[in-house]
Amino acid sequence: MTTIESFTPVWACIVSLLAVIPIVFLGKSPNLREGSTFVAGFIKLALVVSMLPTILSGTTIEYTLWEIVPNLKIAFRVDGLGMLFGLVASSLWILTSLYSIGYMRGLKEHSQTRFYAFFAVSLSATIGVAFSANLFTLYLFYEMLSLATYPLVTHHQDKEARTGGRTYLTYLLSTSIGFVLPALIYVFIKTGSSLDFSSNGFLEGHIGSSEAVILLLLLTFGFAKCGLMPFHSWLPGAMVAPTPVSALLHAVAVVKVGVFCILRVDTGVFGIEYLITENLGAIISWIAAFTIVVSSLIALTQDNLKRRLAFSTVGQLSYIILGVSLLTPQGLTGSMMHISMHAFGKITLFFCAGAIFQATGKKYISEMVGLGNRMPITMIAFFIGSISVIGLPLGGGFWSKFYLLWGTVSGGHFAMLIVLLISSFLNAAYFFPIAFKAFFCKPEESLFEKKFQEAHPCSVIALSVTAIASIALFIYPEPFFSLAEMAASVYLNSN
Amino acid sequence: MLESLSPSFNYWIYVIIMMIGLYAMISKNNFVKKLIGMSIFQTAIILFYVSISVKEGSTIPILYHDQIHPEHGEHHEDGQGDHHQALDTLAKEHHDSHADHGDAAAGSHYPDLVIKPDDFSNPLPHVLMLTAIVVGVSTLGVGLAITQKLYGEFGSIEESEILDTIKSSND
Amino acid sequence: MKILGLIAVILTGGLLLSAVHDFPDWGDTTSPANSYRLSQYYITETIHVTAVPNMVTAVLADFRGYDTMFETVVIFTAGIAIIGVLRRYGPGPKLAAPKETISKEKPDLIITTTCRLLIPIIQIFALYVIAHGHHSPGGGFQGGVIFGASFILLAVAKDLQTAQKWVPEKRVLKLAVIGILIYAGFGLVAMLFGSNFLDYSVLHPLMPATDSIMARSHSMLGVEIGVAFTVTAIMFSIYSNLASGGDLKEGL
Amino acid sequence: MIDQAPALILLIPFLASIIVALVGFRFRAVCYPLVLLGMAGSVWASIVTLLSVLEGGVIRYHLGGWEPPFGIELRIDGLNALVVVVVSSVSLLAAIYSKRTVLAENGDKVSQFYSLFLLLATGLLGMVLTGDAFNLYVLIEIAALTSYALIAMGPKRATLAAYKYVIMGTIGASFYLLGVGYLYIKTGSLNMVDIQEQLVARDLAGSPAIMVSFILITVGVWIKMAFFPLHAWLPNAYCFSPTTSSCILAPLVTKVMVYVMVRMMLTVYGAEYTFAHLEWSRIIVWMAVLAILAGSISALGQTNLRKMLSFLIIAEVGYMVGGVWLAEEMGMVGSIYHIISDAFMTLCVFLFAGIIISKTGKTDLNALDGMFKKMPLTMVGFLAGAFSLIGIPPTAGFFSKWYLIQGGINSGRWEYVVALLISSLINAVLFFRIIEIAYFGVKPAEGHDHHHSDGHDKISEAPLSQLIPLLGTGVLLLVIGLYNKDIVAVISDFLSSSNLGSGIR
Repeated sequence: MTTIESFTPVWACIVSLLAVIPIVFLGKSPNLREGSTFVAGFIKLALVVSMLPTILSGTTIEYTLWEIVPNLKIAFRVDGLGMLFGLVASSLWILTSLYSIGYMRGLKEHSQTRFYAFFAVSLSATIGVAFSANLFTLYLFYEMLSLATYPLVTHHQDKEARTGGRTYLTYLLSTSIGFVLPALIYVFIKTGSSLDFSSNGFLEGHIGSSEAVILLLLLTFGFAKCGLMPFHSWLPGAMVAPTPVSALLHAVAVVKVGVFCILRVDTGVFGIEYLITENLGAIISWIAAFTIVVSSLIALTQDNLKRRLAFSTVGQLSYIILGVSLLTPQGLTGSMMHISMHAFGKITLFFCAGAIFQATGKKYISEMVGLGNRMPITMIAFFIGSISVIGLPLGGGFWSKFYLLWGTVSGGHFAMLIVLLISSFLNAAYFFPIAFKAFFCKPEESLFEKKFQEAHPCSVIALSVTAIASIALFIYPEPFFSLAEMAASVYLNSN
Repeated sequence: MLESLSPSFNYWIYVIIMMIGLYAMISKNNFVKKLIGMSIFQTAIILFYVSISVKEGSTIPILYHDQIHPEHGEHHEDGQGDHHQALDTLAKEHHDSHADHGDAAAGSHYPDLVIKPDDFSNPLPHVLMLTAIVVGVSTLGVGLAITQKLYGEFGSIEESEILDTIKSSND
Repeated sequence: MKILGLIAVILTGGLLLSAVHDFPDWGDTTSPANSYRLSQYYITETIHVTAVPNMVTAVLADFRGYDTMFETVVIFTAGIAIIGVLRRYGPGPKLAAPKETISKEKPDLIITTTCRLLIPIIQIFALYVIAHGHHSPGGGFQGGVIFGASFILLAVAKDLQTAQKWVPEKRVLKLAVIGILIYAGFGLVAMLFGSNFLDYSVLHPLMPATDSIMARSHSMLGVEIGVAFTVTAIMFSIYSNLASGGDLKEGL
Repeated sequence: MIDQAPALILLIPFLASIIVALVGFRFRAVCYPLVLLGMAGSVWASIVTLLSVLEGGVIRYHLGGWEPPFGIELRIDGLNALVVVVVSSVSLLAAIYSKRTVLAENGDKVSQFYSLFLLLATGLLGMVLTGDAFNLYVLIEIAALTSYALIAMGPKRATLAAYKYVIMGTIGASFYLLGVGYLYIKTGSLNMVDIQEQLVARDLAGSPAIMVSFILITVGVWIKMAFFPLHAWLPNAYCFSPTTSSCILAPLVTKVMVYVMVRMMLTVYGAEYTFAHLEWSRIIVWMAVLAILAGSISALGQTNLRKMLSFLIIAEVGYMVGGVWLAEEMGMVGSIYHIISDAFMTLCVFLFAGIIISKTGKTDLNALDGMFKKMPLTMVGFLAGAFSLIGIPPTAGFFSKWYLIQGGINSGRWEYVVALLISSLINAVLFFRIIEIAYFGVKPAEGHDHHHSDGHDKISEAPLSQLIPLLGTGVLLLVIGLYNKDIVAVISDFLSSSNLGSGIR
């Protein structure tokens, strides 16, 4: 495996941070402001894509920015897993920006400049997490993301937003300061190393097995953005945010950062081999399994569309964690692919939920009967997103779920196989009725006239693109598949 | 007399005085009494320091004129007499002792003068206590000024009354 | 609070007494404090290296001159602090003692006459104490306090206004500042001569017919005068502010 | 000139204070420029000194040309070179802030206020620089007298708080003086380094008098730094004093006293005596834990902005005392680094409190209603301080916590680690409560209305003289955080040169 040094990952990270300056100064003229958001988005995507061939050829890109504490550096490193995540995040940023133009203008939201500025900061933090080379840099960007998303979550600045924001920060800060920070320092002391992720972990030999269990639990629950129960309540709470925020946060930035961190910890800090020898996968997989089943059941009972999607997200995230805790090559591949597949599927769903709210002001599922008459494009996209998230063919989610199932079988975890199947049924049970009732209801039940009236065109374009992408990923799941497979093979065959 | 009771009676006295002052500072209700306690407290420390500097059979750390210029002065037949004898006998060792101090005394205006350390009490604690006295006076002054301002603002210098005033104004 | 105070006092006292048996006896010439080279050096060498027979003054104004400068600053600080806390410019609520304690009667003839005779004598004595501080007991602080006391006596015997005529607030500040500047000036000039702050020995070119040792002696006199200025001014200022409750109009 | 820099550090503000007292009395307008000039000169000299210490090691400046122990020396090593830069620059920033507030709060006594302000800075700088145990006492008293007055110059309640401070402060300083006396009686010396040499040469480790002196000095210094449960004087004193006073007192006084404690423990008594001979580390760390928890929890109950911050100082003092007494190198590094970072973060939040109070005239948290709209830049400056106190990377506060926790883990003091984490979380609650009030307003709208009228909260920023120090402090917090490696390298050099021996693990 070869390594090259390049400043590109740093640029990719900070380009959106730099975009804050024009966004703030061009706040008076919305078109220029959004223009600069797009320019930054495309530059970011271009930078990420420019690194793709290098990564696919098995090379990693590194750059050390700053040695901040003796022996501890702020450093960037791009490998298969990071590339996969970075690609998802940067491509979806552009679509979300497009969508939010429609949404924010459509609803005439206040403080749009602040909104776009913090949006850009969040993206920087996300890419920073994706490309960070060690646990410390990861933590740095993780905290940055928590704080940068707070103004987005509480954008409405009303009482509800305050409550939601309070829950959001309470969970995220208390876990990161209370669990991750001490674990981080403990690992630093015990290994005396620079906390650099290595493909087979660096903890082995430095700690005893009981310490390993505690550290694993601290680091797993500490990255509460992954939504593992019992630290999941912030996610439904954060639904007070405007929909584009929910979409990006819950489909891409925040929650995926959480699971990404756990993937990094399991693969780069502990190492798959070490987890196998200490048999630590089982703990995580049972927590994940519990979360999957319970959250799916809760989702069934929710009438608020965004809350239902939120609980669905909680469950889907645990798929990813479950996948890595199976400690098999297929499971690992599946879980990494699920990051991207779920991202495209779930963002479509959120876009649709937002578009519905934008056009009709409806939030509750029971109010959406017959909506297909009025917003056919949106509801078709919603259907496609549902398919992908459930994991049925024609949706990109099929591949990731397929690999996850394969992973359970090959690892002999039949209990997990059953969990996955049950939860898939539950997924279908809470998604299909929405689309079904929108199109196939008796005319007298329909709450909407047959008058074609979609949301703001920007929003519709955005959600169509993501829906089409979800299908496209079924037909051609590249480059995510290669990246995931490559990363999985690196983590499992390194010794 | 006290000396016969204990060879370190001076410390006992200073501790007792100091504790009287400390008790007043902590327990008195009247702000001026507290400041008086503070003064007692600081004076006790001065006593302690000064008692360090005492040496059996020594005098104040100031050279008399006739000690500096023995040929001009007359020998007093008091406590200093012993000292001058000692001074004479030590005169011969003068050069050795100077050698220890190197250049410091190179240009001395009194090259023949040799002083025996045990004849004079230790000057350093005196100096320190001069400072401490000054500090004590200053603190007392500022304390009194603040007390006066308190009196002007609350109309009382009793701690409990002032606290009552504050409590009732908060309600 | 009383019980708590008592407990605290007993604990502290016990702590302090617990070390007493470890201390040298009263008047012990061999105790570390008395036999260490520090005090020995001060006693035996002061006269040789500074030409000042009063060791206390020499240590005060030269060896530990830096301390003493700040000691003067402490006094100065106290003066400024009291003005800052108490002084009132213009009319305001009366802060000081109730009015009835202030006597409106004319001062007694005997007292005023005695004071008129006594004050010059006190002041001359104060000047002696200051000027002779490096040869006999005395020095800037002592002399300054005596000098200040003479003004306080004037204020007590006549009234504050009379004393204020001699030393109004502006003059207080001027005197105090000049005193400190004299002290610091000796140090700063030494710095200009390329030596360390307060190193008087390099000042001998400024003083005719002296060598570096006598320069120390003379500089000590100088700084003592500076100290005296400050102490005089501030002592009177403290008195007049406290006595009049900060308006400097009428006092006790 | 460079050789004289150590003395100039405090002589410049000292002379400025004297001139301010005289000239400023008549011409009020010269006070402010003179103060700035004095403090800027001090900052310059302290930076020059720091650089020459980094280059050539310990500087020993013999005052009056006398060799120690006969004369007094300024002894500057890595530790106090760093602290002195902090003290002078914090004073400079507070001085810049003072431009309008002094006129508003003490308009008739501007020259006295500024003179005391500079004398306080002089006293604190002197405390940090000196190498003589008794000289330290004199300077403690200068700093104390000025702080009494600076506090008492505030309104009603401040006078009472100042009185309490006089009593407590005098007890503290007198204990220190007594402790020095006990040291002197056993060693015969007053020079810090010489005392240490004498303690070793006379083999005094077992002497009860030395132990008592250690207790006296430590307790005296604890009173001065408001270490729980000796903190009673602090909250009211910093809460009711004029805002300018609290801006210089709150960041510096406690921090400099922590420095004095470290200096006493490491240089005078020596790490071996402090940690290996006296086995008090366990108890004192528990006391620190109590201090941290008590300070943080009391802060939770406050509605007055400055009082809340004052209780945080008590918790922060607990951090530092605990960190030093972990008897572990990383803890020591963390504590010393925290002296630096905490000075700036406390300055930052107190400047902010001062701005809010002078702008709105209100002292409670509700004064912050909607501040993100009205004073966005001020809030940005505040956020830097708040994030630092919470410990969010990459601000300075995060790294001090990083080293302190590392020390706690290394020495196996989990209670200390847990207390630090709890206090961080409480700080997060405290500051996000402020942020919520400033962001949502005291009473946010029930439903969300999309047409927030931007008319009624117009931007009205603090004046530049207040904004510059606030934002400057915020930037410094980031710089100190990002360059913590270099600062820690200086501290480590100091620790390795001060012969920690077997005292420290």
